[in-house]
Amino acid sequence: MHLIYQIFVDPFVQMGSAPDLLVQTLWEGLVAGVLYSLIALGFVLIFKASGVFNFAQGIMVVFAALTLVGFYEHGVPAYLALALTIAVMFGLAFAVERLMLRPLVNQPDIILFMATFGLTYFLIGFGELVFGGDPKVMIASQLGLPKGAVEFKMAGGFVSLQKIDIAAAIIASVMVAALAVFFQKTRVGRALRAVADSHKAALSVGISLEYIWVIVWFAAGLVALATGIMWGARSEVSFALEIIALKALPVLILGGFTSIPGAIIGGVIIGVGEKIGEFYWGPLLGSGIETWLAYVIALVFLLFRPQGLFGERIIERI
Amino acid sequence: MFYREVGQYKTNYSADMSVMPLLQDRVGIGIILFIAVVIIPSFGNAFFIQAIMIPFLVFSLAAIGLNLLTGYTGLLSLGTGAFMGVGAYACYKLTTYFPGVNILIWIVASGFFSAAVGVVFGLPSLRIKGFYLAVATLAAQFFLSWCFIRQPWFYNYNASGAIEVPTRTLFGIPITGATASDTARYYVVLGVVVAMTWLASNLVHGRIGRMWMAVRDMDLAAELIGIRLLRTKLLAFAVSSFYCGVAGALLVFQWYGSAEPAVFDVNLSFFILFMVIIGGLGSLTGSYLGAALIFILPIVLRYIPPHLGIPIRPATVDHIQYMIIGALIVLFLIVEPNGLARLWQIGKQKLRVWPFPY
Amino acid sequence: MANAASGADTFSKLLVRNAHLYGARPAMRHKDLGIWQSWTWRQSLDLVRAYAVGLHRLGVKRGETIAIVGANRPKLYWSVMAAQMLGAIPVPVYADAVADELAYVLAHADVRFAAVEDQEQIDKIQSVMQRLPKLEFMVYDEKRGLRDYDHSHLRSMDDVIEEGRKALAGDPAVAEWLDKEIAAGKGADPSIILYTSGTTGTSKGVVLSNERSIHAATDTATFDKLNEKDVALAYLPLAWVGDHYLNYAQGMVSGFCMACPESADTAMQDLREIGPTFYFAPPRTLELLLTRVMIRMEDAGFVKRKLFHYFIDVARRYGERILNGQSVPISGRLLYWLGNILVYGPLKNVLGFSKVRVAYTAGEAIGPDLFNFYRSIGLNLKQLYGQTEAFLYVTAQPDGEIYSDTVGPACPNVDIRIADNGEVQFKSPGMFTGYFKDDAKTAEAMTPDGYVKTGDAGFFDEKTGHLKIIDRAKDVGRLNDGTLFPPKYIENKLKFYPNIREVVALGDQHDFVAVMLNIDLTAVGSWAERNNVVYASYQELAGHPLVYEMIAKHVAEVNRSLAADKIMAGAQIKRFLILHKELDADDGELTRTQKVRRGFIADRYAPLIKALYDGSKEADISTEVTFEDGRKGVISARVKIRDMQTEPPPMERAA
Amino acid sequence: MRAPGGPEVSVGDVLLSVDDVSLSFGGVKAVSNVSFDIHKGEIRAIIGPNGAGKTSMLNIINGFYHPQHGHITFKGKTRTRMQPHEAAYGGIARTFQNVALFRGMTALDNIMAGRSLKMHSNFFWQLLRHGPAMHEEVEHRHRVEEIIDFLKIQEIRRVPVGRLPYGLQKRVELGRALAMEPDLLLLDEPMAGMNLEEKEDMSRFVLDVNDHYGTTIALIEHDMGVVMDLSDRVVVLDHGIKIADGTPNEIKGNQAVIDAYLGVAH
Repeated sequence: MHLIYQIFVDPFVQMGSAPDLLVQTLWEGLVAGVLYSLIALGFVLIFKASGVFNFAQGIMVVFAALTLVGFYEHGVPAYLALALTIAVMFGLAFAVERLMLRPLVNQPDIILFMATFGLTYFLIGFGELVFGGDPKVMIASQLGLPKGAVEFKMAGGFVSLQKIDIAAAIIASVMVAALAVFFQKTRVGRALRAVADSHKAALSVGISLEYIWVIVWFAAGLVALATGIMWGARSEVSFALEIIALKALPVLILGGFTSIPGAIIGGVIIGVGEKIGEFYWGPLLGSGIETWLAYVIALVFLLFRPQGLFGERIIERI
Repeated sequence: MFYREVGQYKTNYSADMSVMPLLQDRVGIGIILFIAVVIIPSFGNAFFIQAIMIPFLVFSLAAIGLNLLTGYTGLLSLGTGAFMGVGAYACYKLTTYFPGVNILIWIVASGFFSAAVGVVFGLPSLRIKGFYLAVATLAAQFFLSWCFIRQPWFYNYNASGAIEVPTRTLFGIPITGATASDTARYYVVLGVVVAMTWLASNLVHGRIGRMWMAVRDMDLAAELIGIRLLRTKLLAFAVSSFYCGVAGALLVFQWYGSAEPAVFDVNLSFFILFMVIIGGLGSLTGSYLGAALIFILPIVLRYIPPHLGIPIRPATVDHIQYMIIGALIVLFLIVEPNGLARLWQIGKQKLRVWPFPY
Repeated sequence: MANAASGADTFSKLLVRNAHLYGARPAMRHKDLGIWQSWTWRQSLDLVRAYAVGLHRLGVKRGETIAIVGANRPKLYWSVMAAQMLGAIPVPVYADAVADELAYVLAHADVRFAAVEDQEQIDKIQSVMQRLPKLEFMVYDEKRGLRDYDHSHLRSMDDVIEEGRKALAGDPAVAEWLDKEIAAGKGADPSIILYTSGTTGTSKGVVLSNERSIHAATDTATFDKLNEKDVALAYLPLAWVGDHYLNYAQGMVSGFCMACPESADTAMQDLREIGPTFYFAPPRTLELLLTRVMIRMEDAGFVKRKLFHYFIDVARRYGERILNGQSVPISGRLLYWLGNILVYGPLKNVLGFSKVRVAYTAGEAIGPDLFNFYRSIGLNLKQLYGQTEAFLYVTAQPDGEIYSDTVGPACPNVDIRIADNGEVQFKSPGMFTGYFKDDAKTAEAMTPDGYVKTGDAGFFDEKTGHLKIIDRAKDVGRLNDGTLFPPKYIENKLKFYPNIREVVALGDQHDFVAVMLNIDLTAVGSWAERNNVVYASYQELAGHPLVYEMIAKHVAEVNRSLAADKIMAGAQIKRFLILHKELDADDGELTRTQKVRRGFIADRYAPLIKALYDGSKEADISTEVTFEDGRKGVISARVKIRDMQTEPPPMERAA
Repeated sequence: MRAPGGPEVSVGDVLLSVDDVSLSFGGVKAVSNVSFDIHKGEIRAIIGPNGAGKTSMLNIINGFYHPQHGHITFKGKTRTRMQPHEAAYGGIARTFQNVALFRGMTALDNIMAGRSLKMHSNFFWQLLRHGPAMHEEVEHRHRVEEIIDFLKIQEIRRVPVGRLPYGLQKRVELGRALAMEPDLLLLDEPMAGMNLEEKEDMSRFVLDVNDHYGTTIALIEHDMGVVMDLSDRVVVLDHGIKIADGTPNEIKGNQAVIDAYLGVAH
C-alpha cells in the first residue's frame, strides 16, 4: 500500500509542490536530451547512408574533443585548432572509408558493426597514446561560448539555466536545420537518401558510394565534434564521455534508426524521462537508475512500435 | 593429407548422421582431450593453468553460449555479460543459503536462473529484429549490472560490494575458494566445459539446431514450414543464457575467486561477442578458436615487448595494445569475415583432397 | 578357398554353401538412399529363395532363358541367382544397348521373361515388342513412373519376392520343393549366356556351364588368394564377361562382398567410399583417371606441384622394384616412404585405391607409362588376357612377374599353343560349351582337337616366357610391298599419348600406313585453355592447326619408335588426319566395350580413306549421328590431312 | 502420418474454398471479393498479369496475410485469422517466387527442416542425441532420402544450398515442401527464370508429385504453355479481381482474360 503510494502518488505531489524544481529538472533533461540527440544524429546519418551501425560514434565525440583541446594545448589558437580538428575529422572519415568500409563492402551488417568496434578500440588506444588518459578542460570560453547562468524566479524558487546549455540547445537546432537543408536541397543529400533506399538507386543518381560514405562519416564527425564541445564544456573531456554513446542507443530505438527528427525527439524524451525518473523515482529504487531507465523506456515502447517513432513501417513480403 | 577416407562408408543413418563421421576427426578430438586431461595438468605450470587455461575454457563456454544465440539463431545480443553475472550471483546466493549442497550442482543450477532471466529479456525478440534487438538486450545488460551494484542483497551486504567465493569441496578436495589448487579448479572447469560442449553439439546437429538455423536464415519461410518463431527464439535465449550463466559462475568460482560487479559490465558482453565473430558465427569450434585468439592475444602483446627488451611504460603498452587489437579486428574481418572456423574448414578440406588443390 | 568350392557344382549350391560358411558376412552392398544398404549371405539366400519361388509362380521353368536388363543393382544380380536356382538360364543384356540390339539378343535367346531395371528399359523393350513374340512377362526394380502401366504382363520384383516369401512361410512343402530344385541343378547345366559384343557383325551367345565357370573362378580366386574378407565394386556392365566373372563368379566362389554404386556418375565417389580390395579397370578407365589427376595437379600451387612431380619421379625410380620385392638402395626406400606419406598414400586415398590388394586391367594393350605409373604408387596392378569364350581368363600375371608389354603366363590348368599362322589357341577349365543356337559358328571357333581359336596373333616372349599379343590374327595385314602391318600395334602406340583418344590405322593392301584419329577432349581441351585456344565444339578443336601441330609431334615420335624395331620400320605413318567427330558406340563405330569396328568404319569414312591415299590435302565428309535420345542427325565437315616424314631404320640395330 | 485438423477429404471433394476474400495494404487493394475453390487431388492454376494479386492470394491461403474480409475454408474448417504455422500443421505447404531456402544449410538439412513439424522428441533427448531423438532423426532421414531420390538430387545432398544453381535450388525447395507431406501444395511460379529443359523437368516433377503422392496442387505460373499442360482448372485474377475460372480450354477462349493480358484499359 505504502509502496503504491510512493510510486504513483508521492512523486506527483512533489512536482506540484515545487514547480521550480520540476522546471529545473525538465530543463536539465532537455539539455541532456539534446546532447543524446546529437550523438543519435551521428548514428542515424551513417546508418541511413551505409546501413552501418556505427558503434564508434561515441568515441568519435571524445576523439574530436580531445583533438581540439590537444591542439590548443600545443599553442594553436582556438579557432585555428577548431579548423584543424575539422580537418582531422575529415581525414578520419576518409581513412575509415578507405581502410575499413571499402574492403568490407557487401559484408553482413553484423560484420561492419564489429568493424566499428575495432575502430572504437583503435581510437581509444590512439587517443590515450597521443593525449594521455587524464581528463582535460574544454576550451569553451576561448571558442566564445558563453559562461555563467541566467536565473529567474519562479513559484517561490529559482530556476537557473546555464548559458552554455542554452548555446548547446541553439547549436543543436542549427545543426539539425542545416542537415535537413543538406538532405532536402543538395544533390549529394538527395543521393544520400537514395542510398538509404538502395545502393543501386544511389549509383543511378550518378554519385559513387565511396564519395557518399566519406561525406556521411565526415558529417557524423562534425556532429561528434559539436557534441564533444558542448558536453566537454558542461563537464570535462575524458574517455568517461564514451558512455554517453551507449546512452544514445535507446534514443535510436525510440526515434528509429533512419529518422533524423526521430533522433531529436527521441533524445529529448529519453533525456527528460531519465532526469525526471532519477529525480522523483530514483530514491525509492536506490539511485543510479538512469543507467537503465532509458533502455527500459525504449524497450517498453518498442513492444508497441517495433519500427520506432518515425522509422518506416516494415511490411513483410515473401 | 592425413585423411584416409577410403572404406569409411556408412551402412546406417545413425552412423551417417553422427557428429563426427570421419575416423581421423575422432582421433584428433581424442588427442586433444588427452592433452587437456593428462599433459597440461602434469606439465603446465601454475601460471599457465590458472591464468590461461582456466579463463580460456570459461570464455569458450560463454562464447558457445552466445554463438548458440547469435551464430545459430541469428539473434544479436549485447547482454552476455549480464547473463554471466546472473549465473555468478545466483551461484553465490545459492551456496550461501545451502552451503551443504555440492557446489557443482549449484554451478549448473545457476544456469537455470540466467536461462529464466534470458527468456524474459528475449521476449521482445518476437516483435523486433537485428540491431533493435541488440539494443534491447543492452537494457538487460544495464538493468542487471545496476542490480548487482545497487542491490546489496546480491552481494550479501559485503562492505566491499564484491562477492567472495567460499571454499567448497568435492570428494573432500577443495575445488573453490582460496585453498583450492589450480589443478583441482582446472579439472572442474574442463569437465563442465567439455560436457556442455558435447551437449551443445548434439543440440545443433539435431532438429532444434535446424530450427534455429532456419529461423536465422529466413524466419518467414521457417514459420511457413511450421516452426513457431517465438518458441524457437525463446528456447535459443534460454539455452544461450544457461551456458552464459554457468560460464559466469565458473568465471567467479573457478577463476577470480572474488568479483566486483564491474566484472560483468557491458565490456564483457562485447569481449565475448568478439570471440564469437572472430571465431566464426555458427561454429562451436569457432567459439574455442575465437576465445583463444581474443583472450590470449592481449596476454601475448603484453609479454612480447619486455621479452624483446623494449622499455615501454605499462600505460603505453596498454594504449598500443588497444590500437593493435582494434586494427587486428578490422583487418581480420576484412581478411576472413567468416571467422577462424572458416579458415579451419578450408584447411581441413585441403587436407582431405590432398594432393589435389580442390 | 578352392577346397571350399569343391562339392558345390552349381552357383545355387555355392550360394547355399556361402550362407552356411559366411552367413553373417556381407554378400552385397548397394549405395541407395544415401547409405550403403547391405545384405549378408544369409539374407541374400533367403531373398533369392523367395524370389525364385515367386518367379516359378510366374511360370519360369528349368532350361528357359530369362533376360536381365539394367545397371549393376543387387536385384538384378539376385534375378540371375534366382533364375539359376530354378535351373533357368539368365541372359544379361547391356543396359545402354539401343532398342535394336536389345531386340536382336532377346529374340535370338528366345526369352519368355525379362528382369529389368526401370521404366526406361521397359519402354525400350515395349518399343520393339512386335519383334519379341516369345516375351511374355517382365519384372522391374524401380517402381517410379510405372504406376499407370498395364500390369497384366508386368510386376515389381518386390511383389514377386514378397509373394515367394509368403509362399515359403505359408507352406513347408514349398521350401522342400525348392531344395529339390537346387539339388536337381547339375554342374553340366548352362549357368548363363553372355552375348559377345563381337568386334565384327552381330553378337553371339556364349553358353557357359556351372561347373566350368566355378572351376575356372576357383582357380583364379586361389591364384590371387581372394577370400570372404575382400570387397569388389561392381561398376562395369553386368552383361560383360568381366563383371560376371570377376565379381559374380569369383564372389560366389570366395564369398567376398560385391558393392553396387549409386549410379554410373557417382561410381568414382562410391569407389572411394567403399574402398574395394579387388579391383578391375580397363586401360581406358585408368587412362582417364590419370589424365584427370594430371589436369587437377596443374591447378595446384607451385610448391605442391613441384612436390608431387618430384615424388612421382621417385616412385618411377623405386616404386615398382619395391612392389616386386627387388633390392632398392636404403636412400630410395627412405624417399619412397616419405613420398608415400606425402603423395602416394593421399593420392590413392582420393582415387579410392588405398585398400586395393589385387587390381587387374585387360581388354586392350596398356601404355607402359600408364601401367608403370599405377604400379609405382603402390597399386598392385596386373594384366590378364582372355575372352568370353574362355570365361575371361587365359593368361594372367602372377605377383612379382609384372611386365607392361606381356599378359603373363597361362593361368592354372590352362593349356595354350600358338598356331602356325601365329594365332593363340587354348584349352581352359572355364571354356564355353558352345554358341547358343549356332553350332556352325561353334565349330568354326574350335579346332578339331578341342582348342578354342582366340583369333588373336601373339607369341611367347623368350626372356619371360609370358604371352605377348600383337593384334587380332585376321587384322594383321601386309602393305603392298609386303611389309607386316599390325594395325592395333600402331594404334596403341599412338593411343598411349593422353591427347589421343581413338585411332584407326590403315595400310593393308595399300602403299603406306595412314591413320585417322580422335583427340581426347578432356586433355586437349585443358591444353587449349592453358594456351588460350578458343573452340566451340569438338569438331572445331579437332580442326585447329595448333592441335594438328601437337598431334604431328606425337606421330613423329611413334614413327621413330617404329623405325627402331626392324620388322616394323616399314610400317611408319606417312599421312594422318583428325576425325571431325568422336567415334561412338551409338553410331556403331565402337562396340559396347569401346573397341573399334574396322569394317564398319572403313565404308562409313570411305571418302576420307580415299583422300588419304590420293594425296589430296583435305576432304569433305558428312556422317549420320545418333543422339542420346535416339534422334538421328547429320554432321558434315572438311577434314585436313597431314603428311609426315619417316625415319630410316638405324642400321646398327638391323645388324 | 497425416497432418492433424479437419476430417479426411476424399478425392474430388472441395479441399479448400476461398469465400469473398478481400485484402488491402493501407488503401491499396491487393485482392477484392475473390471466391474460388480447390478440389482434392487436382492441379489448380492461378494466373493473371503482374500485380494481379496472385501471390497475395497464396499468402492469404497459408495464413501469412489476414484478409480484412471474407474467409477461408480448409478441410471443412473455416478460418479468418490463421497463423502460418497453423496452416503448416493443417497440411498446407508452399514454395516461393524467389527461392526462400535456408541458405546456410545443406540441401539435406533444408529438407530435414521441412519435417520439423512432424518431429516431437523432447529437448532432453535432443541434448543427448540418443534414444527417441536419434530414432526420430533416422526415421525422418529415411523419408527425406526418399524425397531426395524422387527429385534426383542425390549428388547435391551435402552442398550448402547457397552454392547451388537456381534450378536446383527450386528443386530443393520443392523437396522441403514435400517433406511436410502436405494435403495442399502451393507453388509460386515454380518455373520462373528456368530454361526450357529445367521447365520440362520441373513440370515432370509437379505431375509426378500429384500422381505419386496424390498431393493437391495450387500453382501460380506465367508460362501459359506450362499452365495449359499441367492444370486441371484455372482461376484468372486481374487487379485483385477474379475475371475467369474454368478448365484451360474455357480460359483460352475467354474474352476478359484475353483483354487482361493484352492490357485493355478497365
